[in-house]
Amino acid sequence: MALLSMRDIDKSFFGKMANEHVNLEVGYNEIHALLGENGAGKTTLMNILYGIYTRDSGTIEMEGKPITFSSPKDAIKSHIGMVHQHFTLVPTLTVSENITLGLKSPGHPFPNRKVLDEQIASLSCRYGLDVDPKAIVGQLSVGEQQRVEIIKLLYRDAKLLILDEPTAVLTPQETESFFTVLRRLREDGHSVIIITHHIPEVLSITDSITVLQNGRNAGTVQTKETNAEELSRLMIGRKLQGSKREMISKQNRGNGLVLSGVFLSKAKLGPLSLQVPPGSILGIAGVDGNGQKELAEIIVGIRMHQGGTVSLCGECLDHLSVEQRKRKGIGYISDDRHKDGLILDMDLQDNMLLKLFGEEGIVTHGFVNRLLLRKRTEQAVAEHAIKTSSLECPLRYLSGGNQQKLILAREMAGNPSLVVACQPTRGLDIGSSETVHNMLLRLRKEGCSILLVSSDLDEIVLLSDEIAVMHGGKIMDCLPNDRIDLTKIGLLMAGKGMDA
Amino acid sequence: MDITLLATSTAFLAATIRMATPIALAGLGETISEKSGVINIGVEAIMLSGAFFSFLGMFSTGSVLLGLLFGMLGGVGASMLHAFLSIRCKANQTIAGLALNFLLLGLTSFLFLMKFGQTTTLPSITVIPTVKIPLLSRLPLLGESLFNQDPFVYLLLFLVLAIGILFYKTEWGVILHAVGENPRAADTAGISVNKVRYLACFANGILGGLGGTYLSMVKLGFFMENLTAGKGYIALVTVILGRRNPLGVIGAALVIGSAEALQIRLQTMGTSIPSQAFSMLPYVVTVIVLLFSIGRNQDPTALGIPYERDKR
Amino acid sequence: GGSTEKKDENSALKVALLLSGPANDQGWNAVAFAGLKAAEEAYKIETAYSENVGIADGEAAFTDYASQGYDLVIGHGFQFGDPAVRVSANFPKTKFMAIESNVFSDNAASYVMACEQAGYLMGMLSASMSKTGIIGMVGGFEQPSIVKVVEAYKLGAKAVNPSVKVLEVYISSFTDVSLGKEAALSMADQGADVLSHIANQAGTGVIKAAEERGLLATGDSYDQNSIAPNTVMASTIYSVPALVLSAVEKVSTKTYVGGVFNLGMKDGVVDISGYNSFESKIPATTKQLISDTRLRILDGSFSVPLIETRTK
Amino acid sequence: MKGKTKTFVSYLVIITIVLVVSALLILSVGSSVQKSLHSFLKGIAGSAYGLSEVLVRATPLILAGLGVGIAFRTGFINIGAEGQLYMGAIAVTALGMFAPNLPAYLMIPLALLLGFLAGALWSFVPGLLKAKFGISEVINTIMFNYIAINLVGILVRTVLKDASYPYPMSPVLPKATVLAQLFPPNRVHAGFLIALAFAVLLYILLFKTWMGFSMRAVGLNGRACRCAGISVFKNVALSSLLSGGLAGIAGVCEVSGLHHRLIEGISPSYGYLAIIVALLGQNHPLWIVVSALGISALQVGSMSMQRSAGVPTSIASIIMGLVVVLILARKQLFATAREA
Ligand SMILES: Nc1ncnc2c1ncn2[C@@H]1O[C@H](COP(=O)(O)OP(=O)(O)OP(=O)(O)O)[C@@H](O)[C@H]1O
Ligand SMILES: Nc1ncnc2c1ncn2[C@@H]1O[C@H](COP(=O)(O)OP(=O)(O)OP(=O)(O)O)[C@@H](O)[C@H]1O
Ligand SMILES: [Mg+2]
Ligand SMILES: [Mg+2]
Repeated sequence: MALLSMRDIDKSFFGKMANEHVNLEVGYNEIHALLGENGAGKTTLMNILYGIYTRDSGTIEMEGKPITFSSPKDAIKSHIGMVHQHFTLVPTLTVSENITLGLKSPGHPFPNRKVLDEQIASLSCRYGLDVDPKAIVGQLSVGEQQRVEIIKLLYRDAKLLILDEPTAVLTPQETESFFTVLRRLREDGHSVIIITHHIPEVLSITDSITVLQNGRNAGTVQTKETNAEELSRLMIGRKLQGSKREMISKQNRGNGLVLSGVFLSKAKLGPLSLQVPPGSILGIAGVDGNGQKELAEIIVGIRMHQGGTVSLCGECLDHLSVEQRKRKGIGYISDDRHKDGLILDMDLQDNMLLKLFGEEGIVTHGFVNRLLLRKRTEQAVAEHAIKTSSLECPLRYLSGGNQQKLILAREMAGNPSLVVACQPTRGLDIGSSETVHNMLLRLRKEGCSILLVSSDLDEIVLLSDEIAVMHGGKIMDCLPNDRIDLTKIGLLMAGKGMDA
Repeated sequence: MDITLLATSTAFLAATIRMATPIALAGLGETISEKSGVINIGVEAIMLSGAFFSFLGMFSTGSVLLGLLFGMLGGVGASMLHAFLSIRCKANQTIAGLALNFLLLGLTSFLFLMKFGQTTTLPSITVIPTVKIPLLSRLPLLGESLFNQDPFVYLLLFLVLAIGILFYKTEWGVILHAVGENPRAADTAGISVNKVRYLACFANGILGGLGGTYLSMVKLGFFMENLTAGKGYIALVTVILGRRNPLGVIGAALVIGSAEALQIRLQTMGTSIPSQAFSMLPYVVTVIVLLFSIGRNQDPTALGIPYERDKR
Repeated sequence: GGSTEKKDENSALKVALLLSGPANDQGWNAVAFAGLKAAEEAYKIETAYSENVGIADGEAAFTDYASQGYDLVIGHGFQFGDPAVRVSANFPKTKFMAIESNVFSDNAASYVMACEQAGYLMGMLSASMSKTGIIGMVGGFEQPSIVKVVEAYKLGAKAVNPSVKVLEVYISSFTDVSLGKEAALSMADQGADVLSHIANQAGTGVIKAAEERGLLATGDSYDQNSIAPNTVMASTIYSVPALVLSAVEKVSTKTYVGGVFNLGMKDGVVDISGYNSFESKIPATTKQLISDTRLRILDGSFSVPLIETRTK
Repeated sequence: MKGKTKTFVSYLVIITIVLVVSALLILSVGSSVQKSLHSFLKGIAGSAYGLSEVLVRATPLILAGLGVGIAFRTGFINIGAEGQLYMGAIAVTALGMFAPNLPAYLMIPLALLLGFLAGALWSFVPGLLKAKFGISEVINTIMFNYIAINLVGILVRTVLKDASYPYPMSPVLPKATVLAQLFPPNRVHAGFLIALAFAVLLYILLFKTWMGFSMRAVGLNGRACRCAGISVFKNVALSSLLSGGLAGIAGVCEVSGLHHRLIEGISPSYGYLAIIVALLGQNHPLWIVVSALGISALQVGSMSMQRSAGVPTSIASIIMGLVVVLILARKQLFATAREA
């Protein structure tokens, strides 16, 4: 008998089927992967299991008993726990308060924090999930927040853990220790459902795999009996082409982006210097929260630096506003597309306008040329195969992959001389990631300087001409791509000495 | 007359406390509601409803307790209508609050007219008297003004303490905070977001209703159309000035109350400046105090946003 | 425009009244309303009224009543002067009246009540009954119809006791009862032992304050003794029925003309109430003094100065 | 279309509920329902005067409603239209009193300009405090309402007082400030046309221009605008200026078109009603015109009901509250009714 079995699950949103006759079985002591493209319906299925969505039809059984959850509360009672794609922690509360949130501890409603903190500490010690119970969650790094999420589940005695894209934000080292935790959990009698887009991870950690495509089952396989090709074929129905970085002969096309001695003490950044020549990609590797975002924002003009200079093609940018920099041909792809990159309640055209306003003919005498804007949007949609029901569709209803493609299409418009791309494929499936990679490479070919910030080392290695490692707001080292050593980079990312 | 002397006099402090009490009660209620993420700018309506129904209750039954009960229920009725619109119907909370103000202003006047007719004899009740607390009231300076007051003032003191403990010492406080800050997190932790919000709105109704009850049953002993005359809006101010901290709220209420008390006393000293210059004082003081809160915006992240579980 | 409806000459006269506030405001509007009802009974006229008519709606209300065929439309308050005059041009057959205003046209008149005459007597009474030599007066808005009474009150008080201290406050509201009460309490805190008001609804708070503190009070507009029988010694009385009567008579005899008319005690429009339960508590000499002065006002040998802007 | 029928039916149900409740209220005060309904409708559409009155009231509601609407679009919760309206009224009065000899062709534009500026100033301060320092504009704008109303009180007793008259009001302003009546003797005046013109202008601004786009964008996601190089500060400041300015113009129209002098209480809560107008009109300039006309008709009708059928005006307040409550609850109530 399986621990969990979901059968014939149907779920539609506004008449569109997100899950159609989906089946899923998870055994005891099993790590089970749920794979699929963006929008395949993985999160929907898990949200149904966790009581966030109600299914249209189908049955769910836990340990042979049929169950129906009307809220996460019921799921928690049945020992199911879920870590969401977007973390569900309260940033203003402490780690301990987040973990015990809503629980009746002895002395309720007056929790004895000291005792609770000790319990949490022992739990985190047991599974190697290192966190300080007294820390404020908002001040933790993503990796730490994830550990908090997992302790939160364990503290609630979850037997079945659902982890929705848990590794998307982790460094290779963090991922590795995270997997150790998962194995330890399995040994301890837990089962885990993990959603991820990284096929190598799936192959290394899981026992069995269910693949969804377009809301339907595309296959269930034992990990031992499958390989990467089969999985990607099941997921996207075709083989991946792979992106290739062509060699570009170094013509002298000016300096590109040059930073010298830039620092911002408030954000513990710098001083740092770097250069991105035209037609090349500088990859910045590093654990999230080591100053990459601040650096990117300084270059784009969202933040002001205290000292040093930023220049593009020999022109000093220091005192230019974001708008002026945009007009000089700077594109920006933020790591948080919902907050920074898009206006979700506006349609495709309006979102394109966020960048195109700088282009000639789009805004004349203060009036927006809607015809031209429409034409440009149509072009972008066609060129990059952005899937949408119409140009008037609010961005909220596009899938993540298509949202990201729109941002890229927008920021690529008008031959930019510099694109700053932060985590451009975070949360995207392998197909979309490939598209994004190809788009970046095309920009490079067209002579654009590209600063690529990513915590995904594979991506960095795949795309970059040069790789810089950031830690603690400083650049630890900067190497050309052909002379890199992955372990060394990993050590640098963790802040371990240059001489190691 | 010496202003500083005046400001420290017992009578002045007592007046300040009387002014502050109804505002602080309603402010505390609104604080709880806003902590949970529901902003109700219809505090005025809650207070008015409380004032009317408590008066009605006591006038018809002669019982103080029933008066209090009616007052609280009146407040709860108004507040729950807003809660229903905000939580269940996911309506714009600001406009729901405004609509509530119009609705209850009309409704209380209408019911009052229905019950008592067009009359020049004022229907009234005996007000709840002050209760002197034996030893404490003999404390120098503060004793007389703080401990020779009506029971509502003592209730207020108790509530500040109780709500302080609730907010900062109990799991319920953490839950309330979580629901206002990140309802999805609360939901996935097994907390029923809407239930917490309804409860918070219920508390808002009780406290706002008591604020109105104070006006009709303690301060005045009668009801009249638009009796609250804008106090609900002032209560909203105390929430922001007090940064949703019970002590802060009461502090803000005292500041505004003292500005009210001061403006009246300044006027009686006799000047030829139009009286409006003095009436304006509490509002100007409020704006000035708000200036000191620069850069410390601590609105709950989900304030005013309805929670929809299956919204992406 | 113009009145189009044909009217039967024998049918009852139709009179409409516009009030600026609620008809049960325990003051200015309440007496007008009561007056209208009394006039209806006594003179067999047909009546209608509108409450809460704001500045913005005065003209529409006059126009509506005029086009409904009302013979006389009365606006009870100075702010109705302008609209009355403006509308009167379009309805030459209808008569218009604004109370306490000073503008007029062929068929629109302003009737001014000499309220200061009663205020003067209240000042005398208050100063006589004060033991502390400090009395207080709470005014609603700082506007001539109020100021003239407050000033006369001060003069009356000084006439009895030149060293009397009169505290005065204008609270900029006719409706904020708790502010009225607070103003009165602040005066009590400063030693005033007789409290008076001309603040309609808000003034009720003044009387309640006096009652609560065991002080004396005077009422305004009608006999307010019933609000607090052991507190209110006497009240000013504005007899709107008399006013309406004099206008109705003129309309029916077709002698109603535009102009500004001052009506006072000798016209039976202004007076003071009896002393009710205070009959025995007020010294005979005081009663004598007041009734003498009243007679002198009546026979014209004494005229109360009319001061319409505030003096220090 | 199914969706459309449903919407239609739901509004029909709302109208029925409102009618039934009103009838009950009217019955309970002992008036005749038929007579009340008749006088309600007659008050609105029974005469040219009634129609004109609807437009008279709609004028400030449209202008202030447009102001509130544009502020809400930008995420600036302006509850202060009432005070801003009074500031506009003060401005035109001061102009008329201190420059009485200006010719009409200068006076009116100047009055509108000054009224705009005065109202704009009154909302710019809270706007600035919000945009620069994150201080709650809800509270500030409410406080500024009270301050403005008291300011009118002070001014009509001092510098703007009619010296020849003891009452607290300004002298009658010179003819040049007067906005002409459109169909005398009915009161509707040129201000109504001004209001319509602004509705169209604002529509163009919001939906056709870059400026309008940036304001809307800032209201939806300020952070994304910052990243795109659109200044949040500039747009919030701008919208607060426009918003207050429009309410200020409403004040100018009330003084120049109706009262011809400044006096306390010229606005029967127009500023607060404007918020309801804006939200019912979904912050869309053209719908705001419609909802302003609706609210205005409701008020004109209920006042007529009071005069002819003796129904207390508090009913108008109840009905307005009820209408808004039902409209807010509409979607939810009808969605569940169908699913169940
Ligand atoms: N809530 C909704 N309301 C209206 N339309 C919606 C809604 N959700 C999705 N859609 C429509 O469904 C379309 C497909 O969205 P979906 O997220 O399924 O794309 P996808 O299949 O995930 O794309 P990708 O291949 O990039 O992952 C959208 O273009 C949108 O028009
Ligand atoms: N709350 C919602 N409202 C409307 N449509 C939704 C909602 N949630 C999911 N969908 C739609 O259901 C489909 C499946 O979405 P889901 O989030 O489950 O995909 P996913 O497999 O988790 O994709 P990703 O890899 O991007 O996380 C998509 O087309 C999406 O547009
Ligand atoms: Mg998707
Ligand atoms: Mg997902």
